[in-house]
Amino acid sequence: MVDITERRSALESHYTAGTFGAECNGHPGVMLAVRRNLSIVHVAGKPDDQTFINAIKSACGCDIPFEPGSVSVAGSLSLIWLAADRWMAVSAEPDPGILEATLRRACDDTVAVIDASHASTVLRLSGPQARTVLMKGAPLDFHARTFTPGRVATTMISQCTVTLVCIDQDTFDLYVFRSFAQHMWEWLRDASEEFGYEVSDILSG
Amino acid sequence: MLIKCPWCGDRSLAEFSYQGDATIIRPSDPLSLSDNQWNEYLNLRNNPKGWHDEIWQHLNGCRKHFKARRNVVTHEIADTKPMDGSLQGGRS
Amino acid sequence: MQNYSIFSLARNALSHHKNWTEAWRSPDPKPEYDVVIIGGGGHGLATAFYLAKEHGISNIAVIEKGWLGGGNTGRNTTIVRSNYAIEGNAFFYEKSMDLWRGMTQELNYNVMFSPRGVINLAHSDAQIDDFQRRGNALRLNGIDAQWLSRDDLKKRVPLLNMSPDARFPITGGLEQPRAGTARHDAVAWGYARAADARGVDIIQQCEVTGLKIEGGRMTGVETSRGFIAAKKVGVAVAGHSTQIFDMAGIRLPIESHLLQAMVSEPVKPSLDTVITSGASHVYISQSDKGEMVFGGDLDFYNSFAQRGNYPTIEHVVAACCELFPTYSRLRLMRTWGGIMDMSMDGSPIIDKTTIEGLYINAGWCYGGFKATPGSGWVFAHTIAQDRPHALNECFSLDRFQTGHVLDERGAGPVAKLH
Amino acid sequence: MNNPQIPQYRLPEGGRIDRSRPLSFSFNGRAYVGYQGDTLASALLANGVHLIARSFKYHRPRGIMSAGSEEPCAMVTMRQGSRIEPNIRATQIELYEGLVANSQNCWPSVNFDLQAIINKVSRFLPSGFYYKTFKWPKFLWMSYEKVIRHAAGMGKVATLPDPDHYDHMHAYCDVLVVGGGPAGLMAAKSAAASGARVMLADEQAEFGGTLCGRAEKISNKPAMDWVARVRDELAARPDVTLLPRTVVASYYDHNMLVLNQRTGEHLPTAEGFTPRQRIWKVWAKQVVLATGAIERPLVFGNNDLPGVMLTGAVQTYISQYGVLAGKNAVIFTNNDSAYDAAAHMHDNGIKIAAIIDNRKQTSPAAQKLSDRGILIFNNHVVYQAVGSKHVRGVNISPLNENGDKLSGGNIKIDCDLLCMSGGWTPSVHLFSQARGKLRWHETLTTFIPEKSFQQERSAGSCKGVWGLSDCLKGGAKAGAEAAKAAGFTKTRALKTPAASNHDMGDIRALWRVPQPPRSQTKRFIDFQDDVATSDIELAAREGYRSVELTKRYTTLGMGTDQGKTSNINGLAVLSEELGKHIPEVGLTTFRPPYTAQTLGAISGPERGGHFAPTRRSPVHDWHVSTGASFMPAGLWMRPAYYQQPGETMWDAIYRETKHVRSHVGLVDVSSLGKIDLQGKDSAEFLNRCYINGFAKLPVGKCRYGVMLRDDGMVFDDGTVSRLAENHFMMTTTTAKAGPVLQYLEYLLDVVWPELDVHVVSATEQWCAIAVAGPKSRELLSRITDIDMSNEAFEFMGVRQGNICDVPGRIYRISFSGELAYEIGVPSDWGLHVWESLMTAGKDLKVSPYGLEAMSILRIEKGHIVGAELNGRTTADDLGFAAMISTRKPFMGQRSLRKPALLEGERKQLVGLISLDGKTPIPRGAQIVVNPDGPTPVAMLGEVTSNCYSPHVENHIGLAIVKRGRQRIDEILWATSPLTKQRVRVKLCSPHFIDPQGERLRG
Ligand SMILES: Cc1cc2nc3c(=O)[nH]c(=O)nc-3n(C[C@H](O)[C@H](O)[C@H](O)COP(=O)(O)OP(=O)(O)OC[C@H]3O[C@@H](n4cnc5c(N)ncnc54)[C@H](O)[C@@H]3O)c2cc1C
Ligand SMILES: NC(=O)c1ccc[n+]([C@@H]2O[C@H](COP(=O)([O-])OP(=O)(O)OC[C@H]3O[C@@H](n4cnc5c(N)ncnc54)[C@H](O)[C@@H]3O)[C@@H](O)[C@H]2O)c1
Ligand SMILES: Cc1cc2nc3c(=O)[nH]c(=O)nc-3n(C[C@H](O)[C@H](O)[C@H](O)COP(=O)(O)O)c2cc1C
Ligand SMILES: [Zn+2]
Repeated sequence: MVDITERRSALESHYTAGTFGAECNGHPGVMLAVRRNLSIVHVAGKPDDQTFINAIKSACGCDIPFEPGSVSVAGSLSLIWLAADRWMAVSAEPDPGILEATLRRACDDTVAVIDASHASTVLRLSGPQARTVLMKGAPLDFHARTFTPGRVATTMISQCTVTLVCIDQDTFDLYVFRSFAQHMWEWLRDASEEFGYEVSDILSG
Repeated sequence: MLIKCPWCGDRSLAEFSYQGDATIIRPSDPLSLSDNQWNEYLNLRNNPKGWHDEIWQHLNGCRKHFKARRNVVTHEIADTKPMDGSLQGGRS
Repeated sequence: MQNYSIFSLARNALSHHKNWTEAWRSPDPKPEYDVVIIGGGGHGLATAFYLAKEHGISNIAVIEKGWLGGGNTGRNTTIVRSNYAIEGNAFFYEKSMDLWRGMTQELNYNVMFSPRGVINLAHSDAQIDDFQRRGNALRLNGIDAQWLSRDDLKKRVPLLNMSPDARFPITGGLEQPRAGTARHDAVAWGYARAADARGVDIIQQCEVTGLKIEGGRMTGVETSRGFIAAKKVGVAVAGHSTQIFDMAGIRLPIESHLLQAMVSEPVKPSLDTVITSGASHVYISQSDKGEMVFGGDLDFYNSFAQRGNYPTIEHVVAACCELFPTYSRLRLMRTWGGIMDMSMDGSPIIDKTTIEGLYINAGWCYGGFKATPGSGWVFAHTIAQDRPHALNECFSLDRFQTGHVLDERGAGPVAKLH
Repeated sequence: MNNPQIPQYRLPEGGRIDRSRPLSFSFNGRAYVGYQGDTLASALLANGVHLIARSFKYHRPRGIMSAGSEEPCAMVTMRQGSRIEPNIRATQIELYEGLVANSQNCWPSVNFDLQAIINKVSRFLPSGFYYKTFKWPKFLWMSYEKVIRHAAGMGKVATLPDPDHYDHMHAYCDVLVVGGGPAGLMAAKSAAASGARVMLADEQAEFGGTLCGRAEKISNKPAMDWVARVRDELAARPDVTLLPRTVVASYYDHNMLVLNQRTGEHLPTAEGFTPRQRIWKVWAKQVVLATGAIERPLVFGNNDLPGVMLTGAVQTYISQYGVLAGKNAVIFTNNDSAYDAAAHMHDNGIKIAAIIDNRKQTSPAAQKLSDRGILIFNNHVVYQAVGSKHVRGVNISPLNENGDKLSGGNIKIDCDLLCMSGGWTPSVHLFSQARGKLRWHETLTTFIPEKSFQQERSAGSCKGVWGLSDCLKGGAKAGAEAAKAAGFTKTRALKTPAASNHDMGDIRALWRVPQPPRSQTKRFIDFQDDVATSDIELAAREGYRSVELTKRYTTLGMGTDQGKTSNINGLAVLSEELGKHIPEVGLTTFRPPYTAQTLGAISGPERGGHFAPTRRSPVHDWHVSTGASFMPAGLWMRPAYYQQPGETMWDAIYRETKHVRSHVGLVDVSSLGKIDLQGKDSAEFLNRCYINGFAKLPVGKCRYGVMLRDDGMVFDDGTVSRLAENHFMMTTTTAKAGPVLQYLEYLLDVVWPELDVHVVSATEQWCAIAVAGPKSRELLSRITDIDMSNEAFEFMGVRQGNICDVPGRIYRISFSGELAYEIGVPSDWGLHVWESLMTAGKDLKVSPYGLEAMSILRIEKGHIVGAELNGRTTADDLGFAAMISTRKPFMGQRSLRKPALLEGERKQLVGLISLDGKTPIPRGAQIVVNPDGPTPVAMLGEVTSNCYSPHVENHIGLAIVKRGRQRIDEILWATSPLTKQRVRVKLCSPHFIDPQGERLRG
């Protein structure tokens, strides 16, 4: 398919850009946005299988991040640790079929390659109070020395499973299952209210 | 409680699902068992008051199952290991 | 036994209550008894009482490692009901209900059995079906049950959240009108006093540390206060059944889990019935003293700690505020836990064992307080006659092997799910 | 009390209040003025108001006894309307402008309370009186109980929903310090100096602990200067979190503590978006407990009168609030701490009428006071306070040689304030919650921490250390040790500043002040629950001898204060009664929370719509916009039906049902669980999971499967499609999507780790739309490049291709019994595909249908759902015997041989049809032979599903009935006594439509 039918985010009809919550004099404590049109592919394979390791390297251009909670990056592609035998490749490529096919081609069939581009809604949370907002929700240590850029953790916020990726000191991506997206969005807005927050225009990629 | 997932590290109890006694091994050939033996596997439990080897799943995390050796009186956790690892630690 | 009545109270008031006698003695153990009951909770004490009253056996000792009623009897949410759908359960709990109705008078001790109704809230269409199915089974079995519509509920429980916008809107409720609550401690004390009056020795601060079995028969128990001989030993130790039966080499289909309960600060009457919710598994009632009493689900891992963890409390409290939004400003005063003997089908075990003279009363899960009188009654029968009563035949130990389980929740052999 | 002639009790200067900010407030309808920095209690005392409350049981007048969270007496109802809040301690409420508080548990007023009559008959109401009475006549108990219940309780609960909001926070730290007094501040300073991440919490608005209410000096300057300096230093450190107004409520396993911060409660209403309270869940590597100590009351006659106060509290009212609790005080003590207090009071203008000390020797600490000309009575006791609603004086008497009787020679001394000090009890609540072991300390006459169980240590007065200098040193050491234990190795205790170091001298225990012969004046131990010495004596006499039994029989320590001021006194009296040593009798269990916690705060943001997450399908917004009615299915919200103008709900449902059978309908089935399986052992794995075989399933085909639990009962059902040799897609019921995935993961991780299979939930990736009805093929062939012909795409086939310009899958499966397909497209395109289908099928009259219609369609077809899959039915019960493979092992197989599963009496799935053709089959009905037979009526089975079938044009149902398959054509009753409905039903096959499956294959 050359022309990709436009993908609709789970938040499409709930998303209004603007500034909300407590008065913040133009300095919102938190910025919220949705990242759209990402390609997300889960890869499950044996961590001790050299063919698998090589295949992923060739397909993604980076090493598999074996250390729990770590992320490898190659250009616009991130390879995110999910479990001892599972990773998530994320790229800004708008046609998820391409990433899936690339990985599928590279790997033999002991490796599972599963397109999950539509399974998650990706929210971006940033700003000086972003960590505080996360602290409200997740039972994790978000200290700036502990949860550093390039770390990932899957945990729970407001009874939903979320995968959190630390992008930089004040910026985080939240991967939420699509059906929970609206709930999580409302939760994030409520939690950000006291700091004043800005909903930015939808991010793509 | 704070439980150490062998991969993700110390995490809140709220992220885990308890999956029972780790010493219960599902028989490989159930059809060869007597009613009594099958009942032993299916229903009977050691249920010790003290150190207990058990299986937990990091359900709201990496979703992996692992073994933990936990004292069910004090809730001390001596050791956690991936499923294939054997456990150590704890006074018995 | 000194009679308790308004007159004796008035008489004693005049002597400044200096002349009340002991409710029970604190005897030293005799070397030998006809029957030893292990466990001075409601079940053990009731068993001793009915053994003496119904079966003419009075040379009995109840052996309790701590204090009377200090186990689950002293830490439960006191709900008494018999709205069980499965046959064996239904008739047993109904017998228990009968005994509850006369307990205060039978024991000459006010156990404050208060049949103010127990309502199970339904939150979906499927639950209406399910509850009505149960209600119909109850009615056909001769057990009281009635259906409450949303309008009925609004009137009956004014503070209940009947909003159609609630996360799980309430769609109706199944009530057992003659169910209710009782004062838990009084049940232990009432049975203890009445049993004592019939000659039963209640021995507190005495732990059973071993069972003496010779040639497949019971001959007595080792305790922290020495050996006590007995040919018949009944075990009613709730959360500690495994430990006692380990002494006899018998493995049980039981796991011990922790259940927490909690109370709010006392307030003036605000809830005149017992509310349980099918969607969130919480139950709420108000005690005579005014506290709101809440309970919920297990902590979901094996535990002998009598002490719970926080996530469960959060869940129970959130569910309570969801059902009763005005309770949000009430305050939680105390939380505690009890060790539950969770059986693999969620139903109790009352039976003889493979060892002659050793009897088991265990596996009460969430629900043994309501069973206290019935359990004592059938257990006394089982011990005295050396065979189960018709009412407890279904609670046999071998049902797990044969598959005749009484799995009210349909959860299968996963103890934590019952 | 509010005699305008009594001058104000506010000192002209001093205190930590802000005199430039007067605040008006109302108590019992009267207006008063206090200052910013006051508590409700201090502001009332400043206005000379002492009568605050009526007691729980006897309705005795009660005043203010303490200045903190231990207060047992001064309980009020705060605020009004939806913010009304009962049982609040006046000592814990920070004053704000417009505060409204009222007395509770009294009528018509606190001053004149009719129920005070109970006090007059209190001798008939000893502990446990209700166990002995109200037994006859039996039927009256519920009426008696009603009276009891109305008398009990305290304040009233709100009748409107709480408008405030609450918040949660999670935090990790190296060292959590509980208590911001001298010991806690020093500990925090010390730990922070080592670089550790420190949190310091104190329940008071201001750090300083006891120092806020004393005239102490540190480094020769006012101690509060030091406090301010340390606080500022700590605040400047990035890794220190200061939490004033934060009580540490609970201490759980693995050093997880729960804190509650009053973020907005001290304000008229929480401002803007600030929550009223915020719960902190903290995981601390190490904890320092510096929770201080609580002064003990003395147990003499009428010790509950307003105006009888703890000595330290009177000091606090002076120094912290600039308030005199009285002008003419008698001090009654058994230790030296009261002498410092006496000097402090005296310095501030309180006349000290006398100091009564039960100790025989004059303590050196007394010297300063006698130098001031203050009368000191040694070996004397106050045996009774005198007064009706406020103390007017005291009766004192010398003690006999043994100290257990009065020896005559009474003196009456007038006073308007009676200060008592019975020694101090370390606050070991959290230490005990953390399972620390206590030890009885003879000379301190109290329990102190002996051995920690968790990673914590105590410092300061909560450890039985009384001198300020020692508290500072202890804090410094504890802070350093904690940091070290948390891994900060280059740590040492900081030097501590100079300070006084007064201790308590030798305490002479005095647990019950002897009374004159025949006196029946009550000596209270637990002021909140009205437990007096006579109650404990009675409990002991009647055999309730374990301290736990005494507690429950008398309710000692069971009030909202959880016995903070009463536990030790009660225990000691019991020990004396039993002739035992205190530690032999032991303490009752300390349980969370330390102080009562607002339920709303504990539930936090998980309220209303957020009580549980709501899951929505990709087509959700479309359903909303077309006016669908929704019903919850687990966490999902699913359309139930789409009502059109002029239609009733049932009209809509039957229209949708018929439409599917005659035209084509769409139903959103995105919530069904989908699990993606890959790996070379996938087929083998499925074989082991399902009763039927999957090894030979060809690529491009799907198959219905039934899964058992290992006990032989049906766990779930669904379809499995083979997309490639080693790639399968499994579907589950909505309810079991989570459990089945977890079960498969368990099997792969734990039981068969050797299998090479990966399972991933695909539920969220795929929007699933069932297209059902005779026109479904035609509709689909318009929007896909897949060859839809019956030959190319047979029943139970699966194809991948283009659907409405997006890549997707079509499964030819049917739940309705019609020719039907299920489309799967990636979720972000789900709405696009749904809308495209609606457009493309306009001329085919395509229409959406909801769960209700779907349910009717599946009942007509005899498909099972949750009600039939109740965990007690076997595959055979449900008619799947033929599917059970005999050629391979599978989960649950062994259990099929259990005797109970082989019995002929098992309940089996059948269909039901209403015999008269018009009477509905009641939901949840039971199947019986004779509904009017004698009770208990034997039940043969139960109705699991029921509906009106537009296809059969009759009421039909599914049921599980004993030996049901042998009873086909029998006529029985379906009865619902609950709803007074019954109907004669004929048992039939559960397949009401197209039993041969011609429609779905056509
Ligand atoms: C939080 C909670 C809420 C509950 N809510 C309800 C409810 O609402 N309704 C309901 O019906 N049920 C409820 N239950 C269940 C109910 O409390 C119990 O099933 C019931 O009280 C059990 O009574 P028992 O006499 O068998 O056991 P217990 O009261 O526990 O008595 C057993 C006794 O055995 C003693 N013992 C143990 N080992 C030894 C030994 N080696 N030697 C000597 N003595 C020993 C123990 O000290 C204990 O006193 C609840 C339970 C809990 C924990
Ligand atoms: N002279 C005497 O006999 C005597 C007796 C007792 C105390 N004191 C004096 O009292 C002081 C004791 O110092 P310290 O630092 O040990 O105690 P402290 O009483 O000064 O401080 C304890 C602090 O802990 C807080 N706290 C208690 N429990 C809490 C909880 N659960 N959550 C949050 N905060 C909580 C209290 O609000 C208080 O501010 C010293 O100055 C000492 O001299 C003297
Ligand atoms: C129905 C019921 C009501 C209770 N009410 C109170 C109460 O009003 N005050 C209180 O302090 N504890 C109350 N408790 C709890 C007991 O104090 C105690 O926590 C419980 O019996 C468990 O014992 P433990 O905490 O000593 O282990 C109540 C317990 C039950 C079962
Ligand atoms: Zn993990």
